[in-house]
Formats: sequence, C-alpha cells, structure tokens
Amino acid sequence: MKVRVLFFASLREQVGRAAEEVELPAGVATVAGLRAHLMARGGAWGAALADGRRLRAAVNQDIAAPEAALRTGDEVAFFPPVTGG
Amino acid sequence: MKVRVLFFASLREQVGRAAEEVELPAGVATVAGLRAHLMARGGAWGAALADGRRLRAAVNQDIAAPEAALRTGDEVAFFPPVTGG
Amino acid sequence: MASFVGLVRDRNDGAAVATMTLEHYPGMTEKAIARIVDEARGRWQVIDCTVIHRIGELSPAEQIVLVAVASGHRGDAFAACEFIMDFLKTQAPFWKKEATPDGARWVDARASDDAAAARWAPPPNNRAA
Amino acid sequence: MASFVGLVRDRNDGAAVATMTLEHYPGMTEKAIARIVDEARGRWQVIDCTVIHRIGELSPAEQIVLVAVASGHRGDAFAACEFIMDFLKTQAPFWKKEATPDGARWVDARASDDAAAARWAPPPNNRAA
Repeated sequence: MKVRVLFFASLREQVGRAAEEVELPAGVATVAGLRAHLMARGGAWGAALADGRRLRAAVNQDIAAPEAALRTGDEVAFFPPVTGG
Repeated sequence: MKVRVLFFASLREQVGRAAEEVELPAGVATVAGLRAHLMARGGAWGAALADGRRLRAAVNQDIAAPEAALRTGDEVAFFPPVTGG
Repeated sequence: MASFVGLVRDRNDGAAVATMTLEHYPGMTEKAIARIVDEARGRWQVIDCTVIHRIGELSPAEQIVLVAVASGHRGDAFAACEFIMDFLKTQAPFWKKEATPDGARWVDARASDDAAAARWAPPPNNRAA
Repeated sequence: MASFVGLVRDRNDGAAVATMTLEHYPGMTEKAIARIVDEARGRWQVIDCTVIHRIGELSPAEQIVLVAVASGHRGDAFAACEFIMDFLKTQAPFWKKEATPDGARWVDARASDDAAAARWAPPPNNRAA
C-alpha cells in the first residue's frame, strides 16, 4: 500500500523534504504505524517525529488521530501545532 | 431655587418643549420632587411623566436616581430609556 | 483589533423603515461615552479605542455606530469592544425614531439590551481603575 | 457587524520581528476554514461571514487575518466572530516563522489559544447543524 506523505513548517525543515511517496510495509495501516515506520529511518527522522505532543497529523486534509486507518492513495500530513490567525 | 429642565425624544414631543427654566417651590429639592411638581401641571405633563419605568433622569449630565438632590443652577434632564447604538 | 459596526435596519418590529433619525443629548453624550471607554480601559488591556456614533437622519444600511478596540490580546479586544457596545446601548443618551409607512415612531428600549449590559459584573477590586 | 483584524507584531517573546512568513497547507486550509465557518453558522444566527487569511512574507503591523460576521443580533455577531478566530488559531493549518536579529524561528503554539478554543462547549443537540 502506497500513501503520499507531506511535511510542513519546522517538521519539513527537520526532515529536509516537503513530500514523498511512501510504500507501507505489511502491517503498517495507521497514522501511528506510518510515524513509527518513518522514525525507524533514524537520524533526523527519529528526532523530528519523536515528540508526540508537538506532532499533529491529517489524513486527506482532515485532522486525524494516531489510530486513524490508512488506505492506499491517502494523503497523510505531519506538522507541528498550528500558529496562524 | 431655579433649575434648567430639558426633555428629550418622545418625552420632548409629549410635553411640547425641549427646555425651560423652572422655579422650584419650597420643599422641592430632589429629582422626584421636580417630577411631581411638573406632573401637577396636569394634562400632557401628568401623562408624560406618569410611568416611572419609562422615565430616566440626569442631573448635570450624569444619570441620577429619583432621590438625587438638586441645587440652584442644576441642569436636570428627563427622557425615556435610551435606544442608541 | 476587534470592531463592531451597527447598521440601520430596513425592517423593525414587522414594519419597513424608510429613514431613522437619531436624537441625542449634547454634552451628556460625550461624557457618557468617555465614561464607558474609561471603564473598559480599567477592565482590559487596551492599546487604543475609537467610538463613533452618528446622529440625525440615516437611511437603511447606513452605519450608526463604530466601536474599534486595539489590544495585544485578542480576548481583551473582543471583550472591551462588546462591553462598550452593550453600555452604549443602555447608558448613552441616544434615541431612535423610525419613519415607517404607518408614520413615525420612537423605537422602544429592549429588555435584551439591559440583559446584555447586566452580564458584565463589576470589575474585581484588584483590577479597578 | 463584528470583525477582527490580526496584525503582525513588531515584538514577540522579547525579540524584534523584522518580517513574518506564513506557511500553510493548500487544500486543507480552505477545508478547515469552511468547516469552522459552518460550525459558527450552526451555532449562531449569521447573515454573512468573511474570512481572509494571508500567507507568505509580511512586515510588522501588516494585516494577517480578517474575520467579519454580519448578524441581526449583536451578541451573535460577536460570539461567531470570536469563535471563528479561536478555531482559526488552533485548527487551521498555518504556521508562522519570524525573522529576528538572532535569526529565523518558528513561532510556538500558545497554551492560551488552546484554552480559548476549549471554552466553546459543543453545541447543544437541538441546535446542531
């Protein structure tokens, strides 16, 4: 299963990219699973995604909880708490 | 003791004037006393000032209670509840 | 910066409004507005505050009143602006007269405006001006 | 009509701010704002509502955001406007980066903004959209 992953703001700078296609290994089917899969890359990935309190996710442009299920083709975004307005 | 009395809005129309000088008889020394003195003129005066719930007063341009004391030269205004804004 | 603009209604209490005329009490008006603004400044952090209230004859959709409050804190700007509006409605000496197809009539004060002003409790002693 | 305009601060957290850059999430931004406005319309009587949020580089004192709400009821206009601002601050995908004499830094989310949004209880069932 393949998903499109986006990164914004400080998180985008930390991981050094704005977007990528990610092929999920078998058994990875939630936002939390994707996060763990990316953290396992180590280095900046582990650091950037480590602090759950500073991490937000959206699936198909709606805020999503860690347990939210993923389907092939989904757009998943990770970003820090928002600061607009 | 003489005071200047002003009338506004519907009250001004009912009593047919916007302002007048009033010589207070002995013993009349409060807003309530002035009101009673004006009501005693009868006719439109009684009707216009009869309903206490629809009557407001100010002394020297500050909202005043019926028991507020009057002094010579004071500016006393009677008007209905305000409806600006 | 929070602001409020009040517009002349084109219908009120079931009747079409052709024009609206605002009478006021010159002298007391300025004093009452200054007092309301001072009270708001004592309750909230206010950088600047503007109140403009029109008088005389206005047409539907024309602006009657503008209250604008600048503050470093969003919540303070909203609270001070709404406070000033609620007290303008109940404390400042303005009276509206509407011209309708059935003739002219004075607008009645609303219980809902008194209720809105009464929501604001007196300021705590430690923040009073 | 109640409105709120947010301006770029010239100082924040003790440092001078030279410029501020707003990043956002195209697509989700529009969706999040539409959802917040729908929620406000479900809770209050709203005649019309405008939300404008700028992106990209801004200078101090420039306008960041405008929320304007027209309603037949003053209290509804104020409440809906403040509700939309509180939820824009906590739900809409915008991120501020400030350029200061010590370099660029991302602005931290504020606990006070979460608290402001949390004040708004879910709508009663009988008024839910």
